[in-house]
Amino acid sequence: MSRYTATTPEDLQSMLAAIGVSSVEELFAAIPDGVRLRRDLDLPPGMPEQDVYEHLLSLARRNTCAEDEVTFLGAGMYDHYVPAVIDMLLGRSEFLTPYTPYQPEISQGGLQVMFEYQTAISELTALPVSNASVYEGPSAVGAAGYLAKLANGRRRFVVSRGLHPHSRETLRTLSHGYGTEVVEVPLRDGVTDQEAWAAAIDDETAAVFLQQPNFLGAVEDAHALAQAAKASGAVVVGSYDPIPLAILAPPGDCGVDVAVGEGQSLGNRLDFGGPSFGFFAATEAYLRRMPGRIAGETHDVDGRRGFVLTLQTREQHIRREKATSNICTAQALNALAGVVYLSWLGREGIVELAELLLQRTAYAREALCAVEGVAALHEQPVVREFAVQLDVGGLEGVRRVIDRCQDAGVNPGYALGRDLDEHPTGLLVAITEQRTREQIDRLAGMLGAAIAAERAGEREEVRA
Amino acid sequence: MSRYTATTPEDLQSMLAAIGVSSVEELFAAIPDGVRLRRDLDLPPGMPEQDVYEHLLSLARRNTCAEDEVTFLGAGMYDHYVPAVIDMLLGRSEFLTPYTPYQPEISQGGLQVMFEYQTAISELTALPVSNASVYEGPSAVGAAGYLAKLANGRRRFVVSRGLHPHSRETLRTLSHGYGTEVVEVPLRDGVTDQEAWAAAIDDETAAVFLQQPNFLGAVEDAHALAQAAKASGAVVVGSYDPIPLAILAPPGDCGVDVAVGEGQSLGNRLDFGGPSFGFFAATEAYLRRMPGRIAGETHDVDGRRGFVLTLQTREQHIRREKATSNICTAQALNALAGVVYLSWLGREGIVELAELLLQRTAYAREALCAVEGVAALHEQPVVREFAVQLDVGGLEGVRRVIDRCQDAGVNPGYALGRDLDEHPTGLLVAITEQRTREQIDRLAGMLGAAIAAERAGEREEVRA
Amino acid sequence: MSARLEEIPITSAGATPMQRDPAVTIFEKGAAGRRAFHCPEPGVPARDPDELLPRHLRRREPARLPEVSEPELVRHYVRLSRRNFDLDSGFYPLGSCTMKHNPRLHERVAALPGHARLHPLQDPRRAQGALELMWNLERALAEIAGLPHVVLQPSAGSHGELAGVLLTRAYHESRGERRTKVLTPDTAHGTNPATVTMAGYEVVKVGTNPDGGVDLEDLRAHVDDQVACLMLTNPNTLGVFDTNIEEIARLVHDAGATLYYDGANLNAVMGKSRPGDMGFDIVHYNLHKSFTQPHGGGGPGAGPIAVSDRIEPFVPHPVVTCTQTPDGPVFGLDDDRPQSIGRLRGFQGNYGVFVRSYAYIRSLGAEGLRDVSETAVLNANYLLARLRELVGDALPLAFGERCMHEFVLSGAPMKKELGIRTLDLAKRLLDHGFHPPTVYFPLLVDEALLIEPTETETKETLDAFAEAIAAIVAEAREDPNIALGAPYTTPVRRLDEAAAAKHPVIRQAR
Amino acid sequence: MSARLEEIPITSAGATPMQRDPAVTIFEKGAAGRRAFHCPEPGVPARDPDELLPRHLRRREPARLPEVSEPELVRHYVRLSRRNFDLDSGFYPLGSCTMKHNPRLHERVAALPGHARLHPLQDPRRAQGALELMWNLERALAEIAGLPHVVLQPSAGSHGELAGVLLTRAYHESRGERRTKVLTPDTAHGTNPATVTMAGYEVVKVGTNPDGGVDLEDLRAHVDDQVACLMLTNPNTLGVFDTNIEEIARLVHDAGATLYYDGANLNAVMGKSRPGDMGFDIVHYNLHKSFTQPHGGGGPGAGPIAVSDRIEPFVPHPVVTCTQTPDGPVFGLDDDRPQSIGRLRGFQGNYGVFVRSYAYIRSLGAEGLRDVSETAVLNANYLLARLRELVGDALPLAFGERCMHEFVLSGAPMKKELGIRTLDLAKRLLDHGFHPPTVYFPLLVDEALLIEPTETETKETLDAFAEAIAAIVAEAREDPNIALGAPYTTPVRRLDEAAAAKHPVIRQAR
Ligand SMILES: Cc1ncc(COP(=O)(O)O)c(C=O)c1O
Ligand SMILES: Cc1ncc(COP(=O)(O)O)c(C=O)c1O
Repeated sequence: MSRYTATTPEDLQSMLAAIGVSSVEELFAAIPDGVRLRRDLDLPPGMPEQDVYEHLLSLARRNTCAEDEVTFLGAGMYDHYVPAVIDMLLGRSEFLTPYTPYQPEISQGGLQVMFEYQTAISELTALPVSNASVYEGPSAVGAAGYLAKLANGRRRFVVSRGLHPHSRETLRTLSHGYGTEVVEVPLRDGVTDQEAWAAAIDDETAAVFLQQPNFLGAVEDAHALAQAAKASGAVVVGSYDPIPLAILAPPGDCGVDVAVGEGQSLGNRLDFGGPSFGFFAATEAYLRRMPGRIAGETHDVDGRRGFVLTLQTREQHIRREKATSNICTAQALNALAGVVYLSWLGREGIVELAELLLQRTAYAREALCAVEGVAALHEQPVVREFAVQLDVGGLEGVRRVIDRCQDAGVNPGYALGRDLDEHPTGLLVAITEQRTREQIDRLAGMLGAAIAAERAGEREEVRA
Repeated sequence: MSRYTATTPEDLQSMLAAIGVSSVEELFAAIPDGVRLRRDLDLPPGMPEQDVYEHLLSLARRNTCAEDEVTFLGAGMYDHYVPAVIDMLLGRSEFLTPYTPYQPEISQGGLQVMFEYQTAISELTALPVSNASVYEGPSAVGAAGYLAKLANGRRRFVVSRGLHPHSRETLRTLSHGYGTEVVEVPLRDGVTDQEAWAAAIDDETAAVFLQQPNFLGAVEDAHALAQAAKASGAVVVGSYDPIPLAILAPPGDCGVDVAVGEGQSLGNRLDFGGPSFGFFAATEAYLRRMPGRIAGETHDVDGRRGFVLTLQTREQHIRREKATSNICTAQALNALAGVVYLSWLGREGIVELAELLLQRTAYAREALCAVEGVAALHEQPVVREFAVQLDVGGLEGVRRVIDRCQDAGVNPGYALGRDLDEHPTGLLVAITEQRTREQIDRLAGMLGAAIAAERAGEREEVRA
Repeated sequence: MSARLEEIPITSAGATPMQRDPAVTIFEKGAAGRRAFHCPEPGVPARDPDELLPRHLRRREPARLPEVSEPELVRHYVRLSRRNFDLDSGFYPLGSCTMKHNPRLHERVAALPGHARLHPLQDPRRAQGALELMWNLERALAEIAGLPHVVLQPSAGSHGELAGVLLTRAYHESRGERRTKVLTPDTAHGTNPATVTMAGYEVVKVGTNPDGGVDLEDLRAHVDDQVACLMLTNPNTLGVFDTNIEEIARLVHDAGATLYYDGANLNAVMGKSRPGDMGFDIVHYNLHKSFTQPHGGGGPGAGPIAVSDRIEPFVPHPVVTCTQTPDGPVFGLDDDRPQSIGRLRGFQGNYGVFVRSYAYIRSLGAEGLRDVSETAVLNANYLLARLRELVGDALPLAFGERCMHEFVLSGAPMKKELGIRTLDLAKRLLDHGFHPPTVYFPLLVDEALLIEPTETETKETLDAFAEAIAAIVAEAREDPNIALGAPYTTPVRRLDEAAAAKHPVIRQAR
Repeated sequence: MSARLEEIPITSAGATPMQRDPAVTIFEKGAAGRRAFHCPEPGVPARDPDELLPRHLRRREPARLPEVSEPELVRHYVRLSRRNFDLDSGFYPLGSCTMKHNPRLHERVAALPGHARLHPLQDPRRAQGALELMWNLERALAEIAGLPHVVLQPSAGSHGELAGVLLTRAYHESRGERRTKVLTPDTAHGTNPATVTMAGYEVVKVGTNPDGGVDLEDLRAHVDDQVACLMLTNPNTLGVFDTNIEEIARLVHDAGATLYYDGANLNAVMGKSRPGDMGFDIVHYNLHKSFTQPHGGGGPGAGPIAVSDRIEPFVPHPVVTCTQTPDGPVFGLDDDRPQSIGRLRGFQGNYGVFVRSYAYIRSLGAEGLRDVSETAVLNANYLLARLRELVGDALPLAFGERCMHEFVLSGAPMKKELGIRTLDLAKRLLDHGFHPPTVYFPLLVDEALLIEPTETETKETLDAFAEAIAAIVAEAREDPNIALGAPYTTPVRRLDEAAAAKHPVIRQAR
């Protein structure tokens, strides 16, 4: 017996007898000698629960988390407050432990959650079709690409550089597999260059990809970008941040065909990057090309309303090599957190939240740009995140400035230079409802001091 | 609508109409003007969930808890590891939110838990009768006194000074109400002075009270103490620490009539002193004199096994002024933690745990007594806690020594002088399975250094 | 019988589903040698156990605790939990118990290590957060009750009552008086008289007038210099606010007695009226009622008390202190209280409960708390109105015209005309997925139904409940046997309580 | 129909109780203006919203999200949860899914703020604990699989498969080869062929031999220089360990192709045999199967991959690095991987899943993991033996004599002789309180039942399940209609899946 097994010596004897063998070893006889492991695995010995807890606690303590510093770090995942009801509901065995609902009669809870989730995403995106979740944001962009590739068989993707670097790269990785090429369209004044965009699109364009708000926090004119692609027959894919979507023109109203995005900010923890979920919504036209699970409403033999996994002929377990995707296990529990969070915010609440972010972000942008050595990176409208440049030479200078601030307990944001050569001194600053005015003012003060110190340091070097 | 209410303006109008009033104010018409509050309560304004969380987190951070220091503090509550299954089970709405099970048909879960809990306590104490919990340890001692008072109507309690100071004091407080006097029997060599004990007991003695292990951590000869009282017809009450009970002669085998105790160490958090639970077990003779809820087995109209609250004619809601106690709401959820913890430890596990404490405590006692300036306070057998004296003049010196150690991250234990004038320089040191040899060695080292520093300090003063 | 279940109409609420398989206890599961716990190594030089603990002090036979694996343990208790109805399953209008929503935020903050893993004997200088929380909670509760001093120590309402009566005793004794009696109305909760006896006083009952308040004549007849205290609940257990409260206070005080406020019904008057302003000397709160500590199936709770200046010297210790210093307030625990009645329990009380109720008060603030009481009273009166309209004849209101946060119906006419008792109505409600109201309390109402909806319920829920009651009454007119045989959908059906009491089986046989 | 429920025999296990009231969605509840969320004040000088966000970029109509109070929200989802069967309710022998006990310790440690509130872009120097955890997990997984390099990034098994096939492509391309085909046995899980297509390869099926292993002849016939890879599960989805694995590896490698290990069935061989030693080049793990990440009703999971040296240059980045320094190891993230296939997703993968699986491996250690596989195989063979004994004729084992951690029965005889199909048996099992096995997979077995008990179940549970199956078979001999009409005790009964697909209703109508 180890930690979670229960075979007593008596059990073992009667079980071996029933099987008709004299030892457990015999049950492994099928494994050829040549591939049998004749030693113990080289692993640390097992530990009692209390020691495992202590060990994991000590590891946790060696991380600086959002409770240990005032963080303005975003760039794809955001430190929103996760309401306590979510912990309680996700902790319930009935939601936490079941497998994918293959037996609908005893899985109506999970199936109805999917149905409600699909409805919420459909409302948010103003698109009629949503699946029950995909892995996360960037891979959802890749999945949208595969949908387009299967839909029109064309060979090129046109991608705005406003997309999150991880999304662009994931798309490249997958494209290399299913055989499409990727061309990128640069930004101008912080938003996708509309001329370059239009010029890049032709009848070989399988899909175009924009992000809203884009990686620099700027609100794109999604409608204009979508329309520019319409004529070509390319699939218009938009990657959205769901919370700003509460006040931004939704994809469905802009001519976007497929809307995807990272769902973390909807009631999911940061978790160092996962698990969260990706949402995937589309127009009616792509209903039967959707990847992943979709719950549908139906009735039972007694006429009672019920829910099932539907349109499964799209899926790998039925369609195998002809499936619209290979996805099987997705992110159901995280999607549950998403729909609970959206219901918790409610129809009015989500708008209030987004308007709150709009106001505080504007305040923060102004406060930071008033700091000596800080300048706006673009003037576009922003909702929850904005980009500035720091007058500190280059990426290394930015890193040192960030470091100084973190040593003082404030994480000022993300160094854009880590991904974008065109913005070596860029800093991306994110605001959530947990970042107060007082914290923003503190950031401004610290940033000023850190930049001054950095420049002083530079001058030193110059002299030396 | 405030945080948890749901009355929309439309609801309000139709509800007022149905009632036949024009305003909510009218519904309070019965309250005389002279006693109406015509202003807002003077309280801080309400806060959103995230701000309440932040506030409570900031308060929590201003406490030094068992995760922030290596603590040897015990003296009634102990830093045992609480297994994760307990959080999960106690967090389930089905256990967390119901009231006392007044409707047995829909409360079988809670009632069976009580029945299982009673069985576990009965096993641990070797007494046939257990109730479903009382508030906590010291008040359980007081409740035992009331049982004795009602049982034999005598007027005096004989109490060993080995009882926890809080127990002795609670007993005095309640005795003053129901009209009994309390005489205390001193300890000798760390355990109850058997001669003084025997001498104090007579036919006016309603009950005698001992604690096992006693407040100094010493194992009493409970059997001898109980027998000494038998002839007098006094009720023998023992207050037990449940974990050492795994290896100590149980009350039922020693002639103890009523066994009570603090249940915190059975799967309950420290919680700065509560909520935990008190257990209350007795011989068959006192079945109908027990305080509090008792679950009993029975069957339903279809012959199915079921459980109900039973022997309720003892209780306040039936018997009112003639009730055996006034207790109503007790500690059901904490008792659930108790029975889950005991089941988690299991028949063999609890013995292993107690033997582990026995060994580590012996090691710690030896290690500390080897430190310059530290001496054993008594030589009696100990299981999980022991007392030493520090050669530092007095209580204030001990406090300063403790303070020095805490500044260095180790809480060496409890200053006995806080409660016991006879032991001004006593220190009570508790061991749990979470205190490792390495931590014990660290304590020994620190204690030595702190005592040395304290004495140096004293010398300074003398000189000055 | 349950075969009939499907033919028996259930409202759309639907019964809450529960495990219906035979009850098997944890002691009947598992197998010898199974375990969930894996013990750490001692890691110290092994000593002879018998040398450390002599045989004569040792246990001879191990306690026969369960032997189960962790998966067995989890399944057993998860399945058991499914045999409970709970507040998150549906409506729970259990009168006098204030079954309001339990916010999960409170569980989250109470679980923070800084609160949950704080040792009660930690040096106060290293527990400033906890003491500040207690101090703030005391201040807030004092303001709510309108009395200057609060002590949080008591563990529940009845514990608070005991503290209160012992304080009364200490107060009188300090003035050289030895009074012998305590007055309690016949509407009083059982804990009141039980407490009085425990505190060494004689209980004297006071009658109730036709409006449901204290019978002033009867009160005048009984209040004399032997009376130490009058214990009152206001609004009382009929849901009636005593309009004579000022007169009552005068009578009691003129007799030199104290006036005690049983705070179980505070949910009706928060921010609307304060016991202190009504003239009460001592108040207890039920944090597990008005301030939403989850009930846990029978606790934990907390019963803090508030007192007037003249009672303050006697309060239980330790008392939380707050000293202003140049660098902010410093909090402490004061044990040096010469006149104190002493301790009622160990340590500082049920701190984990304080954390939850404090979080609640900080979430709601003054406005929120007033809204709580206004909505509680609105919901109760709305439900009363709906029931009057639907079943007014079978289940009339016992006293008065309206109610505060709860109300009492009498099932007497129903019993007489339809042949089903309040108990049958309650059991039939189980099949409709509702928790029944409190039944057969208060005692002075024949076939009483005490209904308290609380403020956190929606109008839809109140309507559904009223319609369920109406459906049951209508059903009984057709065929009373259905209610008499109820419930049908529960894990077990009506249980033989007499048998349980006659031949008590209160532990698993070995 | 369900009226008959009570006359229909149910085993003592009893059906798990569930809400049986009509389904109402959260969008159909609540009322305009209700809410749980209370928004903080902006607390900054208010600016004109339209100036900050011009009208033409703005949403015209708010999304129609639910409008419910917190109590309504909680009750809705708590009641919904009661419409799910789960692992803590009872036995869940869903073949290929390894539904083993989910220790709650893992939820506790994953929720520690230092893990749960750590931002993925935190400076690695300030995330040393997380990176050390990932490093340690990689090392442990590498040892378990017997391959030197592990990357944790993929989000699930199928994602790991995609990584693996893309790695195969990168590997061949690096050697100037453009192969076009990938071989998958007909026992393969659907994700295998689907992955192959997604990665731009053509799927070629390989047959199965009478023992349930790969048909070597067929393999020889298909493996040529156009074959990039053979994807294999071993033991495969029949629960059969392929005794020819060494020969298979030789054939594949001789053809210059890679050998891919679908790790879904790793639970059978931990500490007993290692894919790396079998000759596999690339392995994926299902942390949500073998390493007990709870399934969450369909995720989250994680599908780390292990690779051999020749594949290592191409692995997805970032890669966790460990540098020894005077003051201990320092961990980092390496993005500078010129030959890498790139990213498969954002950030570093499902870290929260890593925490749980790491806690699991540290709890069990080498001995514990071996015990896991030994007990999983023991339980499977015991259940197989019991079923053989009780219903061997109606439900024969599809291949071989014994099994590894799972086994496949064929319902063909039962269908022929008793007139009930595997589906009916599965539905009838619901009334007995068991989750049915995986049905109609693998495809090559007629009326397949794929049964995986896992190591965390007790003998008693296996016996009860075997007896339930026997009872159903016996019942069907008497009256097949009972099974054909099942289930009876569930919130809904058999659902019309055809109607759902024909006229899809996949969101709440407005
Ligand atoms: C009116 C009244 N008084 C006192 C009490 C006793 O409170 P507790 O159960 O907290 O001891 C109750 C609880 O039911 C009550 O309703
Ligand atoms: C044999 C096999 N391979 C692959 C998979 C796919 O794994 P996942 O669901 O994690 O994508 C599964 C899961 O059911 C499986 O059983």
